[in-house]
Amino acid sequence: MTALEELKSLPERDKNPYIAKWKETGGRIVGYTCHYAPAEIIHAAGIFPYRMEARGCSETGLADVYYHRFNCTYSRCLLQEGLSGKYDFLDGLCFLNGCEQIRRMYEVWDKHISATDYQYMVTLPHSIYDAGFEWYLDEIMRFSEKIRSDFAPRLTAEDLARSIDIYNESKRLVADLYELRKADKVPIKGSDALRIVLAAGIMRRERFNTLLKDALNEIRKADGISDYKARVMVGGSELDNPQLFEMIEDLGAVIVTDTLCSGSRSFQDLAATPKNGNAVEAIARSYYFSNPCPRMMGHFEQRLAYTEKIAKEANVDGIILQKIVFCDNHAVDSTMLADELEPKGIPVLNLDRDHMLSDTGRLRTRIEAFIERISRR
Amino acid sequence: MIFAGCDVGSLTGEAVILEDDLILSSEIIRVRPRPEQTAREVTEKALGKIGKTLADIDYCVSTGYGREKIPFARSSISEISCHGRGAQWACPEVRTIIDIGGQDCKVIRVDKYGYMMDFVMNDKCAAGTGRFLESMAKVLGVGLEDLAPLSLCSKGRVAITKTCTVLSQIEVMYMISDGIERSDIAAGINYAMAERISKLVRRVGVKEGVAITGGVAKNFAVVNAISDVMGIKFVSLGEVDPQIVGALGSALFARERWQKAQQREAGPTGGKAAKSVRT
Amino acid sequence: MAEYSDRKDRTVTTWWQITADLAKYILSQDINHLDDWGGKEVVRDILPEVFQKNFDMIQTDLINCILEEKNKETAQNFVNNIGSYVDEMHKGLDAGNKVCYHYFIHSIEPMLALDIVPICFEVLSGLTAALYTDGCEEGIDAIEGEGYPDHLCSSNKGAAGFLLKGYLPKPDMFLKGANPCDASNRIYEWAAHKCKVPLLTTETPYYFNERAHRFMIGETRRLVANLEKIAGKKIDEGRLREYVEYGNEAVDYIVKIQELKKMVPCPDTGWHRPADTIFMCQIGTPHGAKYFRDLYGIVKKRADKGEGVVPEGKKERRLAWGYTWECFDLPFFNWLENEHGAIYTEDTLSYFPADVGKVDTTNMETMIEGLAWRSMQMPMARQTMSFSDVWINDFVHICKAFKVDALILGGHMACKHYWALNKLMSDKVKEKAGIPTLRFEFDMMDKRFTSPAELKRIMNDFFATF
Amino acid sequence: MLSLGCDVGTMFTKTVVMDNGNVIAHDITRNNGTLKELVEASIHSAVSRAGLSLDDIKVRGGTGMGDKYIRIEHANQGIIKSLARGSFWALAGARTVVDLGGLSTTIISLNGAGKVIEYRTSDKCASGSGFFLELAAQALELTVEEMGETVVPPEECAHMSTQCAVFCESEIVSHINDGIEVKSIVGGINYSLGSGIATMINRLGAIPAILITGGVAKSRGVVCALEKHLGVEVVKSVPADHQLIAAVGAALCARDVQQS
Repeated sequence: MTALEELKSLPERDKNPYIAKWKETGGRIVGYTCHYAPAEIIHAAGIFPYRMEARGCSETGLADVYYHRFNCTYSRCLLQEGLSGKYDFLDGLCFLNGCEQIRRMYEVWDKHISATDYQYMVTLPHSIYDAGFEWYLDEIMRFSEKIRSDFAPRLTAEDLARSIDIYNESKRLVADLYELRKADKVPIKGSDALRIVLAAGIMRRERFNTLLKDALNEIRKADGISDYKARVMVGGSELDNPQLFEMIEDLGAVIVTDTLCSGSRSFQDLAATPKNGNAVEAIARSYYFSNPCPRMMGHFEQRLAYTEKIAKEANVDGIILQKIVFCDNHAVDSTMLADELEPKGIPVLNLDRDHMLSDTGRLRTRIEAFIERISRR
Repeated sequence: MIFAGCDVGSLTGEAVILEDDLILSSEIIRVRPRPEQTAREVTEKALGKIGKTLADIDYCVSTGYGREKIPFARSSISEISCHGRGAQWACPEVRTIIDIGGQDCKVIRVDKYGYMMDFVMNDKCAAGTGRFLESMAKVLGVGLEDLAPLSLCSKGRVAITKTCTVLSQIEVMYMISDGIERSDIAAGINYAMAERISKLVRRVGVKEGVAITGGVAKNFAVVNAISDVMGIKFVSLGEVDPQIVGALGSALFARERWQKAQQREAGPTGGKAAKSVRT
Repeated sequence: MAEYSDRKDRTVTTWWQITADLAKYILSQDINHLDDWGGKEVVRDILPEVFQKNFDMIQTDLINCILEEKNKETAQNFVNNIGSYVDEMHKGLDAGNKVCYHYFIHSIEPMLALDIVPICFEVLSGLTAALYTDGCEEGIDAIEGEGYPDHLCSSNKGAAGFLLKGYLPKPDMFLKGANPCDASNRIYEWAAHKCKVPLLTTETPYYFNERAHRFMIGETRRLVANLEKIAGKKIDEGRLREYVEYGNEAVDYIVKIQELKKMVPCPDTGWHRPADTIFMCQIGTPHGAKYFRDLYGIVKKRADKGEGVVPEGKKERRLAWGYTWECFDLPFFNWLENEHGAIYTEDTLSYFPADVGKVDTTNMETMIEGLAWRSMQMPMARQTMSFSDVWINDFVHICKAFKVDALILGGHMACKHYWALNKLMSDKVKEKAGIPTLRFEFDMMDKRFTSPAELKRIMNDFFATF
Repeated sequence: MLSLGCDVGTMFTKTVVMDNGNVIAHDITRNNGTLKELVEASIHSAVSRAGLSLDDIKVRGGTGMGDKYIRIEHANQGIIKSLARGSFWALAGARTVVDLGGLSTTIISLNGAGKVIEYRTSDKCASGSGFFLELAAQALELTVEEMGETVVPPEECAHMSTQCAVFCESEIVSHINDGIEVKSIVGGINYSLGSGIATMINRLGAIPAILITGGVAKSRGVVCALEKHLGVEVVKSVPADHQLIAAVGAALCARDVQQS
């Protein structure tokens, strides 16, 4: 298997070999639920930070005992995976109060999933400003102290600095990947690019970086796709399954970029090289001041500008903003974005979906019509 | 040249046979279990009216839910684009099309060439679709086509408050049991339908020249109620049956695609094929 | 007769104003039911013309409910308060003061002291839903028509729609605390963007400890500074103290009323409970203090006599509402009393923990500190700010302290929090308080979701099992 | 002692005539047309099947969504109370009652004496109801009974992703179009229904013995799927038609009221 194949296939493999290998050597794995979780700190402590997903989950019977049909299907699927034992391999869990649907899972997990009883909550303010940063920094410091005292008593500033370097390296490599996709002849399908980015969350970054470096060379050599009907960008809710991307690309479009938190947004902002040894602050800063999730208040203009910039840079014909039903944040944000972008001549499709991608016939019709709309000019 | 458009929806299938810029024949049937069966039957029926067979078709484009499963169609296009194109052909002033299908309601904005600019669709449920009317008619014990005339006798329409089609059925059942006049219930149903559709229309923003297509367009009570709620007047599609507009659009696309193919065969002109729409 | 504004941007508040005067007029008649006066149609014709249109809008059941002897005094208090609330608001608008639409958990004293007109966004939906047959549905439909999803909270949707329709005064700013939910945060974000005015925010810390309080004090200071900037003046300590003292008085009475409701039989009627919450946004105003002072007087009078509110011969059943009330049908709570002897103890939206305490008015610093603490303890802010244990334990406490017979877990359609902890709460309450819970779906301000008739059926089935 | 019970549900009206705790005659009528007349007809037919006239029966009770159409004394016994009472009659050891009705599912937990401890009714959604099954059957051109008789192992079940009764139809059609066997589709529907019901039971706790009642209880396919999801067997046989339990309960409740 080439590096590219390795990366592409990892997210959808039944068994993630990296988990087993890591466990065999006595390594610990800590899961996290949100883009704002300081993965570098977990990494620096010699722990495998695992970005949690609910890929492939197709029913929510166990989760619905606690959650309800008015909770979004992503949160219910994630809880289902927990309740059905898929996450029993985790040694700990780092929750964030990202949105209330995920945040409320803390207690259900705490009381009803005994395999991972090591849980931590990092809280993040809802606006970006100085006092808010101080709070978040304080939270991250406490978290790193907790990790240090429980798992890595010898955790040093150098360890943190090294992890920052490794994560920054990932970000640069992913940025290269996105850069290549801006070309007229798109060297890699969007669904495959998404698979690569998703792989970053479920393996140690050292290995990821090595593989991606090789994979980028393979991608550079590819002929590229040129017979596409339209160049599309995807934004909106958490998306951990390449299936939707596949569907869009099957219908003739090519996805060249995204603003997903599970995609490009996690790779945007490099953490600064720590000065005076304050690595934790550098990490906190890179997350807190990154392009905001719509759960942040008062930063719509920034999100709008960001969306527009990413779309223009990749020369897209249209934007698909997909949202999971009952996701309040993205539902409002996507509608607001569409209201602003359409008058500027950027076509936008607002697409409702479930996490487990049901009702594909109706979804296809919407997507196909949108591609027909944007492809003719 | 003979072009065919075939629209296989969730409730009915339609076919339109086009020669150059003239509709030769059209047909509507109830769907069969398999889309290819529906498509074949309806197209053959339409062809039969003018003494032709499938073999006479130069190019066929399919649309609708079953669009990808029609063996004799050379290509398929989403029904959204087709409705836009068909309606604009029938009436050149059309800029907004409200299409009410079996389980979808779509609002489509088109430019002056009939190309779709934007659209919205009902997302979560069947409220505001043909299915809603059909289930309601069933509970009332009348035919779908009787809902509009029945509502004319209404002296005071009832409010149907439930959005869910199934729950609305129960609501109506109990209204009947309460002895409420069927005409008042029918008026309530039509109005509820109009309100749900209007919500969707507002999202696209009404432009001048609004047309209404799909089977429900024949229910004048719903059409009037939408006019009422939205404060708009609909433009007429002339002699074109509002239910065949999707199939008409796909026939028009068939013509366009055939022309493009001809041009390609005629020799490498470089550049893109011309986008001739109306001759 | 008063002159009413016909300005479009005062549509909603003028509705309320007329309703208040109309209700005062009807309450002054010696009747206990509209039928005593010849029925609704007859009454309409003998009403002064200025009231007729408004009379058509008001829920008939509500009028009959407030005319009931046991409800008359609280009703008087209720309509007096609506009247003064609107008068004060209009006075401020006429003076050209800046307008701040704020979330219901905020302390408004700093705004009052800066001559900013505070208008609680959720009250616009809630009070309208409570008074009129069509509730705030026009607003809800308007915002959903713009493509915004129906799973947002109707308490925001109604007002947002009214804003869209131009029924409300032009805002100069919006103010939103980060809690309780994403849905409300997003609506404020939308509204500020739509109106092109600043969105002021305050953060709520996740914990109840010294560190969190310190942070909250900083947030309150930041808010005051932002308000000062927009108002174009510095806050005056004396004026702030004046309002904070009104606020202290209101909170004091709220807690006292709460204490009285622990008595058996319960001396307080249920129909005005949603209104009490709605008026909590007036904490800090003279009329807000008056409302709770007078309400306390009414309840205390009954308590002193050892009287309850359920009909003679009916066994009193004590309910707590684990989420909160509905407000599209206030007479429903009166019906519960009369039909099932079910009284209303507490709910998430009106429960004040006893340790809220008074805001210390010694100086500017102490007032800011006190307001910060209070804003962390405001109903719903308190329960949603932190881990769900806070919410759940509050209800275990309520069920015990108020001697509750059953906990109603009616869940508001839009509240993702509540649906996520519903099961945890029912388990814990069953375990610790040993009482049954009843679970159903409704929308607190939109009767089209679960209608009053359905609610009654749910309750009938429930009480049949007792 | 003779007694009569009538349960007007969302889809069917059910009447039982009982003598000393045994059902001696019953009637099940689909709700078509005006309920007031239909209910009268149902009561009349049950009574005449018992060879009696209504005047012979002094104890009469009613329940259900449409109880206001029952023109007898004690017409509103409350559906939960009636179901609980009827279930305790059907099986004295029942601790959990699972009523699978026309439009809703109800789970009741009983104490040893048959008293209701707590209950849950399904959400405002027709998914998983008898109505849902009927729509699905229509789309498959089968009868509800035929669907009920189809028991398919989980691995052969088609995946049903939507729980909406209306969209389920379109999913069925697209499965048929994809050439999936009708049997697997039926299996998929039963499987997802069973899963939904199990979830509801788990919200209250699956304390045996679990008794299932209501029209959908007659579907072997759904019940098998339910047992699989629940991991516990349920009690399938009752001394009367599953659909009649609430009507029996109404009769017994009326007797209790009259005797007290």
